[in-house]
Amino acid sequence: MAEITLIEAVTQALAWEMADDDNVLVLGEDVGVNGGVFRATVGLQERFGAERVIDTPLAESLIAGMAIGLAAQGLRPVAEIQFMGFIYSIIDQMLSHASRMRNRTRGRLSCPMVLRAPFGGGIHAPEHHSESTEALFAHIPGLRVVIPSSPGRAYGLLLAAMRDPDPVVFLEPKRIYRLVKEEVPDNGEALPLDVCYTLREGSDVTLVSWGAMIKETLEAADVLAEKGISAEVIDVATIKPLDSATILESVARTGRCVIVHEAVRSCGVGAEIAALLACEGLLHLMAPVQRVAGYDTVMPLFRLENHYMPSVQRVVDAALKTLEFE
Amino acid sequence: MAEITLIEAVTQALAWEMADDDNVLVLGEDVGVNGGVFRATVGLQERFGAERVIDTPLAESLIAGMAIGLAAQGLRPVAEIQFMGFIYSIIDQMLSHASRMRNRTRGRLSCPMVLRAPFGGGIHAPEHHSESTEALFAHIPGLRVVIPSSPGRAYGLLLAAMRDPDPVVFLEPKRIYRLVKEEVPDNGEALPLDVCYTLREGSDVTLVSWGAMIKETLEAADVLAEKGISAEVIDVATIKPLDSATILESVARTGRCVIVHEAVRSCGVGAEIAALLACEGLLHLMAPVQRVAGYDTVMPLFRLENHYMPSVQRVVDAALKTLEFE
Amino acid sequence: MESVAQFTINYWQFLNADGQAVAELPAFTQDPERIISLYRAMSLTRLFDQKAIALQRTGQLGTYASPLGQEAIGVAIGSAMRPEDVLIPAYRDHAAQFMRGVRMTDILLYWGGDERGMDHAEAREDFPISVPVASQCCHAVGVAYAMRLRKQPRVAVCCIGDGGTSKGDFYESLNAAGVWQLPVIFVINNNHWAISVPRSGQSATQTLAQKAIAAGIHGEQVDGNDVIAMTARVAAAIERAQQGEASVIEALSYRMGDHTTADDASRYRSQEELDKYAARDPISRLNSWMRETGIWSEQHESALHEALAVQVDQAVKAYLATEPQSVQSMFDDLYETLPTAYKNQRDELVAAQTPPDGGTDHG
Amino acid sequence: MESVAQFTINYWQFLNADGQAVAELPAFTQDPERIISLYRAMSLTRLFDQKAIALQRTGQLGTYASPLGQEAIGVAIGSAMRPEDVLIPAYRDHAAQFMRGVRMTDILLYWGGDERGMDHAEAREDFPISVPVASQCCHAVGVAYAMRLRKQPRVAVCCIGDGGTSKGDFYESLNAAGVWQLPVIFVINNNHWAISVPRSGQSATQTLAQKAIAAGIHGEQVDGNDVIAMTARVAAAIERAQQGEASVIEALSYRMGDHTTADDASRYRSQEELDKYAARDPISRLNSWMRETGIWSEQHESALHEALAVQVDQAVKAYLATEPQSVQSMFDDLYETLPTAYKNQRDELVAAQTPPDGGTDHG
Ligand SMILES: Cc1ncc(C[n+]2csc(CCOP(=O)(O)OP(=O)(O)O)c2C)c(N)n1
Ligand SMILES: Cc1ncc(C[n+]2csc(CCOP(=O)(O)OP(=O)(O)O)c2C)c(N)n1
Ligand SMILES: [Mg+2]
Ligand SMILES: [Mg+2]
Repeated sequence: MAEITLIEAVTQALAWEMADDDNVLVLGEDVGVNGGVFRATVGLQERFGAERVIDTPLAESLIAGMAIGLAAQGLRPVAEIQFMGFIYSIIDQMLSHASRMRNRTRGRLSCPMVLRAPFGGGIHAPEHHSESTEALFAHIPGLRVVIPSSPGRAYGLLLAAMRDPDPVVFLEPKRIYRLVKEEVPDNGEALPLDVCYTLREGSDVTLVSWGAMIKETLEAADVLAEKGISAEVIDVATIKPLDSATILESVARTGRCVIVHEAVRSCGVGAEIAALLACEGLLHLMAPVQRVAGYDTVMPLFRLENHYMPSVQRVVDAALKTLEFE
Repeated sequence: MAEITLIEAVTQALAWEMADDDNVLVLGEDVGVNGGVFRATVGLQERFGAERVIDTPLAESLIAGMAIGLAAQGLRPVAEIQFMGFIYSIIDQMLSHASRMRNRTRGRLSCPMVLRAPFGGGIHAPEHHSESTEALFAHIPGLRVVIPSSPGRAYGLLLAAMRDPDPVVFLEPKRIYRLVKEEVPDNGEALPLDVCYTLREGSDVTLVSWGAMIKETLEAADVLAEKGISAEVIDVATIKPLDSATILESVARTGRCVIVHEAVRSCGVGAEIAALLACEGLLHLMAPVQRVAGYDTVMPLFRLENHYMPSVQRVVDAALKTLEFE
Repeated sequence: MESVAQFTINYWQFLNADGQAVAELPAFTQDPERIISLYRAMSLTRLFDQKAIALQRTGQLGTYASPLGQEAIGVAIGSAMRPEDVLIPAYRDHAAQFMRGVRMTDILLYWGGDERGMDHAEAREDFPISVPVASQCCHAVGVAYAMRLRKQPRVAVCCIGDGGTSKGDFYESLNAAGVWQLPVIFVINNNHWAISVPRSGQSATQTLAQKAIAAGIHGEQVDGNDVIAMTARVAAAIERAQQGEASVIEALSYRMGDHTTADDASRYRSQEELDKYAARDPISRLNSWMRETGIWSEQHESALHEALAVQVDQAVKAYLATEPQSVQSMFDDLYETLPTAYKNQRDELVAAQTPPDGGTDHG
Repeated sequence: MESVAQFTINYWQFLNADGQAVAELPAFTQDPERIISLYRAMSLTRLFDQKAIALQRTGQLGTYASPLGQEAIGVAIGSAMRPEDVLIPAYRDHAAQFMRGVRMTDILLYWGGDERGMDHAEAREDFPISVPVASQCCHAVGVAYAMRLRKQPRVAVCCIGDGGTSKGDFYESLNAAGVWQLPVIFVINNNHWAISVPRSGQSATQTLAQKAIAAGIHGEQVDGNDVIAMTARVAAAIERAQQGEASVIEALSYRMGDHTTADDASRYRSQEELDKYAARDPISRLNSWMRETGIWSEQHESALHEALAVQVDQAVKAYLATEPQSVQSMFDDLYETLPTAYKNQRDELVAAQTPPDGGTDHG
């Protein structure tokens, strides 16, 4: 079995599900002939036809709203927003309709749609192509927000998202689209949503992250290990709803927590996790929680983006800081 | 001097500033002849003309985007979104442009606009008219987000917002639009932005809130006082940027904190405040932080809305809980 | 310079304001049953409307949007649609919803603050009321796309107001309907006002029908107070839709009431304007024609009104007698299965309703 | 049924693809200086474009959007606008920006990942490049409203692509421009592609100019590769704008290059199509006409190219020699005054760049 990248795992999951379930459709800008600007949908239109792999006009609100209509008719639309920088005009459709269709009709209609979008910085992309604004969706009741951090989890979580009876925002960390390869059996096996994945066990400090930052976080754990510090690494994976049990259980053991995310610090998802610790894990905490996050400013154009994004060094420093407390 | 309500204080501030500065414009749906669906702009069109008090077509993205264009030309637009439930289609304009015009042009252009919108539940309004989604804006770098909780602060903070050189989202708690009256001298004196207002001093527990929930929070402080518990009440007022010093200083004294907001709990602004305590105030905390917030579900239609919104009882219970810890 | 494209917008009317036929009437008008059913539906809507407003005024209903004077539009839509079609309504379209089988009680529940009004037993695939103006247009595109994909001879009918035509969602949807040649119809209720903003404040266009030209789809103007014209033209649009031609129908009408019960239209419009449009009322117009053609009499009228009054009263009673939802209902349809993360909150909510015996009193 | 509104869309061309006049030429064509300046500007844009692509290919520039084959549009816009007007560009409009006084170095800085490219010393009121498609149209409405309010004889010119016409913001803006009769012009660069989506995938309309009909404003189609037609028609639109008539100009052109340097257009379009449009090139077309009329020769051409090469080289040198911004620059223009809340972060950022002496080594 060949090893594949995260983006290939996305394609593989889409293809599996489209082959398995006629109700699955893909729609978005340039997803058809072009196979997506990142090639996530490459080959799908050839294989499943232009009626099921739909190039839409350039209109994001339409894409999301149309997906809601398709889903209400029992289809399983997987809509792509080309970059997270262009996702904001769909918040209205997601918040006012997709997330609450089931609730407001008391179950008569529902909205089993997936909304995919690449996000995050670090690829020297143009302006508006590098932000991480997952927190906006994590605040909307009725949604799920899922972020993979490896090819295997991209495959398994995307399958789960497509089979979920409720709307899922599936955010793909584009910096690691092609960074690592791993064997991902194309067996149609989904991974569970709504749970964190503990990627590395440890006893001294808990590092919590998701998406592309898992890379830096794991590297920081390596650096810490060299110093004799045992770091547990948790990939949150589903940032809404949050699996607080896994995080609390870990911090109960380590007493220390560093939260790492690319998004702006203020009101990021890291705030919710730190709040969880302040509200439900306080008695476990042996040191102040540390947030290593994007700064509270506009993501700079690419010349400075590396200075903006959390580095391994910053994660290590934060972990060491939590360990200063006895 | 007559006593006025919060909504009258908004009108008074708008009128003062329009009289004082020809560059101030008001625009939005039904703000002209009708004076706004809540009467916030009543009398302004008569006094300042239809060119400065502009009834727009029904198009929110246009309203925000147009304000950006007006502001770039040196005007001071005050745009109204009729209800927060219809604000989502402007997030793109606010996030992609308003908040970063100064930053991306390195100061060449700027965006001194105010975006006003009524928000919050409790007035038995129709669907989509009762949500509190201030957290979405609090996550956007480059914005200010300001929420008054009394007629006096509505007047002073709105004046400050209109004079601020950067974009301000000014959210008005409509449940208390007409609830209390107070004397508000029409003297054009602004109140400072970016600072919390300590409404009541106390030594046993810190209650932090903003907007309409200040009412329940103050009432809860009264109930606690009857029990011999001295609660400090902080009105955050500017939720972005956050005045963490005032909150930390208070919790340093009380050791206990209850955060109260109407918005959905997960990833609400309360999370940021709890995170602040977990990260920078941990050593002061004598008890877990409590969040009394809207539940993580869709704001129900009005028959159930009172069950959804934080009650005085819930605030009191939460405060008592923090006091169980010695 | 050469002319490369030409367009025309047509206007349709069969009965003028006085109820006189101004063109050859469509075949269905030969069937008194059909005509009477349209008349009955309009009358029912109006009676319901009076009742709803009365309920609101007496604190038994929340804010409510009246379709007074615009009953012909919804009735025509509902009458022309087949059961298998899908209605995507806004908030002033209960005339159409009633025709689709939605109970009056459901509409009262909705405006009475109870989500169960959107869980109607009939028309299960129809969309619930949409409050965010124009957002529903995008849903209609999705519904129509699903129909086309499955090669079903069905159509989606989407309702919107004159104000709604200014929103991007409206245009994005029309445009997409054109690109994919979808079986969808957008009916604009041009009632001349969007709250306090007059039609002229929304768009400089001569007609709203011409918005269709920007999408390459069919657009036409119809007298929205002529239920015969409306029924005929919606039916024609349904035909076209099945051939892959989407339509915009601008129904010219007038909002005779306030925007909602929370509004006071006297603040921004004149009695003269009201009087002018009152003379074009859809119900009295059809009544005149029916009497003229001999299929209707004073006796019919009073019998009808008695029957309708009973129907409306029963609906109101059923509404008022509806047991409230449990508080936890607000969590029960949030997801198909409530995630573990939120179970605590549901429990807290339930607990908050039933103070434990001997619980502390914080009064 | 009666026809209540009629519309026509006209098409303008002065020079055909071979550079032959097909209509009486506008007066400004009598002035060789003016013509040569248009020619020079188009040639400069093309040379710059080649250089920018080369810089990108060699890792000295980020992703870059080429205006190859569409130079006439921007040059005409820039040439027809007066200094006091305001340009609201998208990301493929540097031809227009150059004409407005923006330096080539600034455009390179922008695509090179440096915000200072948007802080150009000239055209200070012009908007920076807009990447979120169509969002800039709303800004143009605001700018034009400000001009009208202040009774200034200025106009706002907004650039957008064919794909951009599908976005709600485009339509909301046109519609508002109609309502308020604003001095604003929307120039659509219909280069037939929006990344991989062809013009036909965006809209079923015969023309994009007819989008104006939905807003009640003027719309027309122009040969966008005929710089004479474009200049004349933008100038005419500026005239109209000052009388309160907003316009849409659909400039028919073709995107000869990839969408950006990150794209590979061969994946989705044919060489035949490229060849067909190559024959309509705006620069060689004007060159033919200039030679025909005797104001241009081989010598002129090579002298021009030498001069332009020097100019472009200087710009590139200046770009490459630009000192990087300080890291803290990312905070310095966030607000007029950085709020206390964020000062720590700015300090942290600065500290992270300068590891203290003897600092721990975590490698
Ligand atoms: C997107 C959005 N903006 C604002 C509102 C508030 N609002 C409710 S109805 C309305 C006017 C709608 O006018 P129109 O489309 O003509 O429909 P009508 O009410 O006349 O039937 C407005 C502004 C809303 N519901 N949705
Ligand atoms: C709102 C938005 N959605 C998607 C994108 C990604 N994107 C960048 S350019 C482009 C195509 C634009 O096509 P067109 O408007 O024809 O302009 P052109 O690039 O051909 O000049 C797309 C989809 C974007 N920048 N903005
Ligand atoms: Mg209306
Ligand atoms: Mg294009």
